Amino acid sequence: MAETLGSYLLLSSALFAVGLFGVLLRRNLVAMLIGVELMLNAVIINLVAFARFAGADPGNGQVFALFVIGVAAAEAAVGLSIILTVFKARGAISVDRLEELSG
Amino acid sequence: MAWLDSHLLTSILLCPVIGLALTALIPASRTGAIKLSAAIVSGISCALSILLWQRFDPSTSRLQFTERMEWLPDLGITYIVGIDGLSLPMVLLTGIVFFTGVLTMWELENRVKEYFAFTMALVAGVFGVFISQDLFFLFLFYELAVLPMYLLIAIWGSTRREYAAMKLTLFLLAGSALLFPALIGLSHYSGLNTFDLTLLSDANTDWGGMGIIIFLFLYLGFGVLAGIFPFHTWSPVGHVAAPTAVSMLHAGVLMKLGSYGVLRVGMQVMPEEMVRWAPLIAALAVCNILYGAFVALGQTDLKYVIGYSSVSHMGVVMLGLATMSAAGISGAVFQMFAHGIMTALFFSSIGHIYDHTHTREISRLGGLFTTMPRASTVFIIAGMAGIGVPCLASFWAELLVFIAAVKKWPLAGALAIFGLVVSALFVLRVVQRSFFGPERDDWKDMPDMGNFMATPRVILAAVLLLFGFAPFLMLDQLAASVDALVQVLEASP
Amino acid sequence: MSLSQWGLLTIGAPLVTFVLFLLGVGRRPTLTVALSLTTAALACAGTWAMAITLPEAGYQATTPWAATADFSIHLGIRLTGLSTAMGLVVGTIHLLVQLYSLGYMATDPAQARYFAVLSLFASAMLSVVYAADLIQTFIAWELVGLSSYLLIGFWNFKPSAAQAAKKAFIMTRFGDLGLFLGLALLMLNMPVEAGGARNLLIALILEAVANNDLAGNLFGYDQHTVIGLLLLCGIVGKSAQFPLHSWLPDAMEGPTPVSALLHSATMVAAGVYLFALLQPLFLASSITSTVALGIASFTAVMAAGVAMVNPDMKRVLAWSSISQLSFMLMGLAAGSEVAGFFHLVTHAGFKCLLFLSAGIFIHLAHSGDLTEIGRKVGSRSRAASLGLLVGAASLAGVPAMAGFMSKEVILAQLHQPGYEGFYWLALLGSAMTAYYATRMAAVILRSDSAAVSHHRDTEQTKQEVDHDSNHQGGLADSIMAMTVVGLALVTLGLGWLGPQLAGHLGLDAELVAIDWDSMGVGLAVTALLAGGGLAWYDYGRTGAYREGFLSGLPAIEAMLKDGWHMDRCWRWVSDKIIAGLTLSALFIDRRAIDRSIDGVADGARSGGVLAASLQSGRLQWYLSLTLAVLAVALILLEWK
Amino acid sequence: MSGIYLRFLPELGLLGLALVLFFIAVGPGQEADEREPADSRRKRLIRAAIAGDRVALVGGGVVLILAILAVRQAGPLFFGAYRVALFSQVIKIILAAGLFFNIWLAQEAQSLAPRERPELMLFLSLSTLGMMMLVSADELISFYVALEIAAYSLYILVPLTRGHGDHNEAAFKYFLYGAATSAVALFGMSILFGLAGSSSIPQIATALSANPSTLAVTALLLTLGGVFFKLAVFPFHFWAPDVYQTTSHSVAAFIAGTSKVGAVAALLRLLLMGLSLDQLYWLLGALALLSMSYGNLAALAQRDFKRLLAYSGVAQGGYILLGLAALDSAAYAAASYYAIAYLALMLLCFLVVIELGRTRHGVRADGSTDNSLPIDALGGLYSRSPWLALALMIGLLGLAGVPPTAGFSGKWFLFKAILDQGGFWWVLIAGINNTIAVYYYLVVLKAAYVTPAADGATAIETSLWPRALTLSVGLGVVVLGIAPQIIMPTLQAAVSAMIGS
Repeated sequence: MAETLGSYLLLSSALFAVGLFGVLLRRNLVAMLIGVELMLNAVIINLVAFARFAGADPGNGQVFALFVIGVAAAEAAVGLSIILTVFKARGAISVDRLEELSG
Repeated sequence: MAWLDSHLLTSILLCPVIGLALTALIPASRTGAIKLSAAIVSGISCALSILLWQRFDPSTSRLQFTERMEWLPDLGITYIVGIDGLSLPMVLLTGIVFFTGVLTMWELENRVKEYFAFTMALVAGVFGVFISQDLFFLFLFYELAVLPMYLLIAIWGSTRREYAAMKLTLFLLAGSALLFPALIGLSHYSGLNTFDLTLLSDANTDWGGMGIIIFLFLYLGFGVLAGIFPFHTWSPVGHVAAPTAVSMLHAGVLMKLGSYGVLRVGMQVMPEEMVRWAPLIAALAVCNILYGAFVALGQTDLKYVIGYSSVSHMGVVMLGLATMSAAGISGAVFQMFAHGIMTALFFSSIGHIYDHTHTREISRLGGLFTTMPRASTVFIIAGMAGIGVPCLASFWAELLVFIAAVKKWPLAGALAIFGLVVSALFVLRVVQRSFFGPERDDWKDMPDMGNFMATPRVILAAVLLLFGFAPFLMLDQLAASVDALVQVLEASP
Repeated sequence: MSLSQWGLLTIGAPLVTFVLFLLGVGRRPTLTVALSLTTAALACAGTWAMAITLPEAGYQATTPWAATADFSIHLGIRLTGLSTAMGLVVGTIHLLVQLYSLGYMATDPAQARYFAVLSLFASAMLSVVYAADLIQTFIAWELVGLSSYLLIGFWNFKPSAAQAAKKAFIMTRFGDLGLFLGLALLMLNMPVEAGGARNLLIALILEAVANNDLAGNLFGYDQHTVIGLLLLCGIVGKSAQFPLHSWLPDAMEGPTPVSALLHSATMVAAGVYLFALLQPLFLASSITSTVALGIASFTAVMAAGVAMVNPDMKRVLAWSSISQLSFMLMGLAAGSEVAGFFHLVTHAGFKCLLFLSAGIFIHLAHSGDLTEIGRKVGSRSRAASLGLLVGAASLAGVPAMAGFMSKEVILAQLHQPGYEGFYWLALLGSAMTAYYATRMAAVILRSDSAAVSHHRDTEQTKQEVDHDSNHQGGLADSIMAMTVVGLALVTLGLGWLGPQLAGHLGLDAELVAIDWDSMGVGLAVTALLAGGGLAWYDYGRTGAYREGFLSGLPAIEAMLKDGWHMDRCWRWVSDKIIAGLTLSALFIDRRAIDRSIDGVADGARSGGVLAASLQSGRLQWYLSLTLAVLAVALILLEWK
Repeated sequence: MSGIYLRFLPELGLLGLALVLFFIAVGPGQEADEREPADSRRKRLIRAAIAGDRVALVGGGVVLILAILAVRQAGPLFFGAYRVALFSQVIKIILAAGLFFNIWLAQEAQSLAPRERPELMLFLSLSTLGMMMLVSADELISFYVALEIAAYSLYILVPLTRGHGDHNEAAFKYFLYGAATSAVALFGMSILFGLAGSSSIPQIATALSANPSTLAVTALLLTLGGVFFKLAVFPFHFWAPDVYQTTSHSVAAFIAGTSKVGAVAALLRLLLMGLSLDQLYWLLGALALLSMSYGNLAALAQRDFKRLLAYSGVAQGGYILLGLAALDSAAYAAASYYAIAYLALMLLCFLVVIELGRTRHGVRADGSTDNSLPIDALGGLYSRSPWLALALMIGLLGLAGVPPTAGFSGKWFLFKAILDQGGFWWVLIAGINNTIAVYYYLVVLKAAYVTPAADGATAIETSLWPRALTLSVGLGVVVLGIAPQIIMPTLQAAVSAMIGS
């Protein structure tokens, strides 16, 4: 596969789709969180690729990617702690147990 | 005096606002003081509206007592108040009904402070509509008048009050849903980016395809408040549920906002559309007259009878407007005034009766004339006005409207006149069953109106008689403005 | 005093009484009564003054009262021979009735209200008479209706009185529907005046009729016909002609003096007067005048028939009034300018007399039943007997009596080619009149105390009697008696005033002269003898059966006693048509309109539940939904 | 002080406040000491909590003053990544005011454990800081980071209550939904970045208008989705009802009011910087109408007041979005005006919620609180506390668009703006929606004013502060409604300046 922008985008799109489906279909809360992380990773690939191929300044995209990585870390921390409280309250981390609030 | 002249309208508008502030400041436990302040404030605004009437120059159709203040020029909003012959009677009407309404509720004991506060807000809205010459303010006051009604009915009302209050409010706001695009559309499609009514009506805009839609929206939106058929069912229900003075304000003044809106905005700004839609308006008006009268005939509750009679009488107003002739429009405005006073009188009488007998079932009442001659006389006078007996204000109004209607649409005119017979039927039926006949033991010891409580009723009856004997007092004030409007209408294709 | 001041005084004085009553004077009955009598006297004086000083050319004074750009309405007085003569009758009778009431109502607790409304009644009627503008006439006409409503229902604690009052108002209102429409059309077709406005000044209307300005088509018919027929509706209602007559007998629920006033000079007379006033307009269309004649002649016979069998004195008189009013209308519709009006004047006298006498009888007998009166009172009350005799003779048409003189003029007018049918009907009516008049007099005056009443009192008579039983006698009685005697004397002479009346109207005295040798008089006398003789045979002669010959025909008698079932017809209209319309309107209101509107509200609420169900609680469903909506939006955008 | 600090003054103030609060939150004494008796520990924690409350209140006031002082500042910062202009400064004043009132309302919040109250104040400040930066961000990176700062503080705040159970569920849904949407938005941003070759928003805007391809529209829409989530418009609203209902009243108040204003401002700014395409007219308009219709209808079915407010917020967001859809400076000014009015009205409503919550439940035996508030619980409010009833009335009527409140004028301006762009029928639909909305607002009002108090319900003592808040905010809403010219010209100027630059 040639090193073109297209191939990177293909990869990132696939990754994004995998992440998205993970979020939409997995029942486990942690798995859903991982899905979100995958989506963020797809974005990172996008950013870096765009910076490399289309950007005026490659550093710009890389900085952006670093920020995203930082946010992703925060996300994992916050997410896991919330999952923890859910687990304490419900004794399970399946999304099926989170259907009490409706209407 | 000069200062007052140039700020008379704003002063009238401020009266209830000041009243609201006063009411808010007086502690709730001091009901006497609250009532007194309400009476004083309403008395002053009534006196000011009489002063306005007296200082009005009937020879011109231009706006008088105008005050202008830039508000939001970018959005075309200006604070403009001013009156012409068409709004003058409405201001006077509001002043009178406001004052008498406050007096009528003198014996109120439940949540006095809130009651008068809401009343003041309502009246401020009503005054505002009648004097505003800018659509933004007109609509602002229009909406302001509606909401206090909800609380007034829901809190102090009787039969099915919460349902009635909600129904009333939703109906009126559904009308507003049409008014929003229509009113703003007037400014937009005229290309003037102004809400100044005078500018809009002088512009002779060609509305194109939007004209039809906007006019119909205006007609229906305002018309709901005037109780046009078939959007009238909120009105009797509301009347029935409302406490006495609120019924007075509701039927007496609030319903006039609707017809006034059609007149002021619909007819004045879009005369050519009015010409186009007049037959429809007339047809619905005749429906109102006859249908309202027949439904009134079938009611068993005293207030429902009067509620539907209002539906019928507002039909006369709309019919008069639809004729687009001097006699018809004068008659319509006169009828708005007369009907306002008349229904206020009706409800003030029924209020007294209900307060003491705790029933409004026609079949349960009877022989009241013997027990409560004053309350009964009040009702009978209002009833006579309702069926167009001469020497009472509404006679002239109906006379003019019907002649004008016969001229334009003979059949509609004839049907409308037939409505008078049906009106006579339902009024006399009530008089016969509830007031005449042998005295009932249940009501034997019921007190009649005292001198104080009779005062507001006497004022209202006197107004009816005054304008009944001297219709020229009213017609002369109207003439110039009506003529100007008729000329505009006649000039429209 | 100028004529306009007199006019103002005449119409205004009684009105002042009423207004003062409303303003609180009513709390002092004596004062109100005194005021009422004074103003009645003033009004009466005014009517005389105007009649006497009336200039040759008539007099008119108006002031604009309500004007818009297209129509103007005036108030004012218009004095002509007709109006001043009518005013005279009204003013005088009113004064007499007030005097009589002084006795009759002496003990009623609501005396003040009675006198005040009576004053309003007179004022309104005088306004009808003197009005210069037809709208003014209409206003006053309605006020006459209103005050008669209040008077008929004076004892409103009686359900029957309340019912009767309502009936009177509604039925006349029904006629007024046409009147109003007629007025409106007339207004719209009047020539435009200088200012661009139209008006309905009577003088102008008559001028327009004379100039043929009103010729033209309206709805495909001649304008005169359409307008005339519509106006006629009002007259039919007010003057109690078929089919709107049935309110009048019930109107007996009011106090007797009210009946006297209502039947003689006011209310019912207003209709005839209006016809006389606008006679040229009605005569301008042959259709209208023929319809009027037809209605009148039919009513004359029909009502007389009922009067022949009715057991109640006041009801007999009421049906007689209906019949006599028809005679007046016949005369006017046949084209005579004076005949009908002359009869109106004489009828006012003798009918008032009869009612006032009836008041005394009923008061003494405590019953309104003819037989009962005869048994209990008979000829013992001299004043009443005198009044009854004079009145009945006049009514029956005994030659030289007032009623004969005026009716003869009508018959003479009808006795022309083209009117044969109406003439014979009128003669038949005369004979029937003679029958019931004689019957009434005979039953009362030639009573056999032993005879047992077969008739039960009607409910309302009982209650009126209850009222009367409060009477203290004495002064009150003598006032009543004096009034009756005075009126009887006047009535005796009234028939000979025809030439004066014609002169006053500006007409040739010939018009009212009676050709004593003519066949007409012969036929009239024959009719009188036939009717009167038959009644005498049935009731008067010694040993009479005291049963009308009609009792031999039970079916007809029953129908007559029920007033030709007209009440039933009207009840059918009210129960079936009006109630039907009411019920269907109610049905539409509740079921169709209100329910569909509530349906919209319910729909919104269900929509709310539906919308809230999107919030299912499942997180992944939310996310999918969001993405789906975004995708749809993007596809739509692309597709656009 | 140099210009740079002046320009950054409100943010600096907020940062300082956050630092102080941070030290109170994690400072000495917060951690458990086994030897200390429970009672004395509790007292100490309460003392710290109250200290935190007061510090936050004072700090909030200071920030508000700083924001007002900095209103005239303008110019770029941080090498073009950040820009201060009249628009951003006005919004910052509003945000600071919102924060200040929120802190005021949250004083001695009952539904949080004392130990968590300083944290509440801390994260409120941080979230506000995020939003302030959001309206000045000129660069995708700073925009994204600001967005996440604002969001993450709230993710933490939502479960920070001693409510029982449900708030965890809401918190997770809120968090995951937010994270997923922000990932999607970020994906959009990355494409924008790729299309323009730069992360500077003005440059992206230029590139977009030069080549409005499908991809560009898609990317833009995805990016806006991140803000829509904060604004909670349909179909990004799903988290809102759950969060409002279950989290502590103080946090719900912040999310419902201040946070939404921040979102509106962010959206406005994106549009103002030219990041808009003509297609957005239809897109935003459709979303707006959907949002208001859905929100209003769903609100009809609600029994819980806070949940109802959430749905009504969805609808209100729709109105604002409708104004934005006009893509016109008058409309942007109208939308800002409406957002301000909305913030004030929400404050009034939540004042009632919080005050009522204070007396209604107290703390349960197990230490948890019930954070929901059934409408029935408002019964007889007029007799229990006329002040709260008044506040509720003004708030609800304002939301219902009844004059003389700013809610009415705001709707009028919005509708006028959209109609001037040819949206006659949109206005009609919006008007009909308004009618539906009045129904449920009146149902609440009815409970407060018409229904008598339940047996045993006692009067609510309202202290001076709530009264002052009622009076000041209520009066402000009314004055603003009658005399919108007090702020409208400023808003118009701010918007025009932004477009002009």
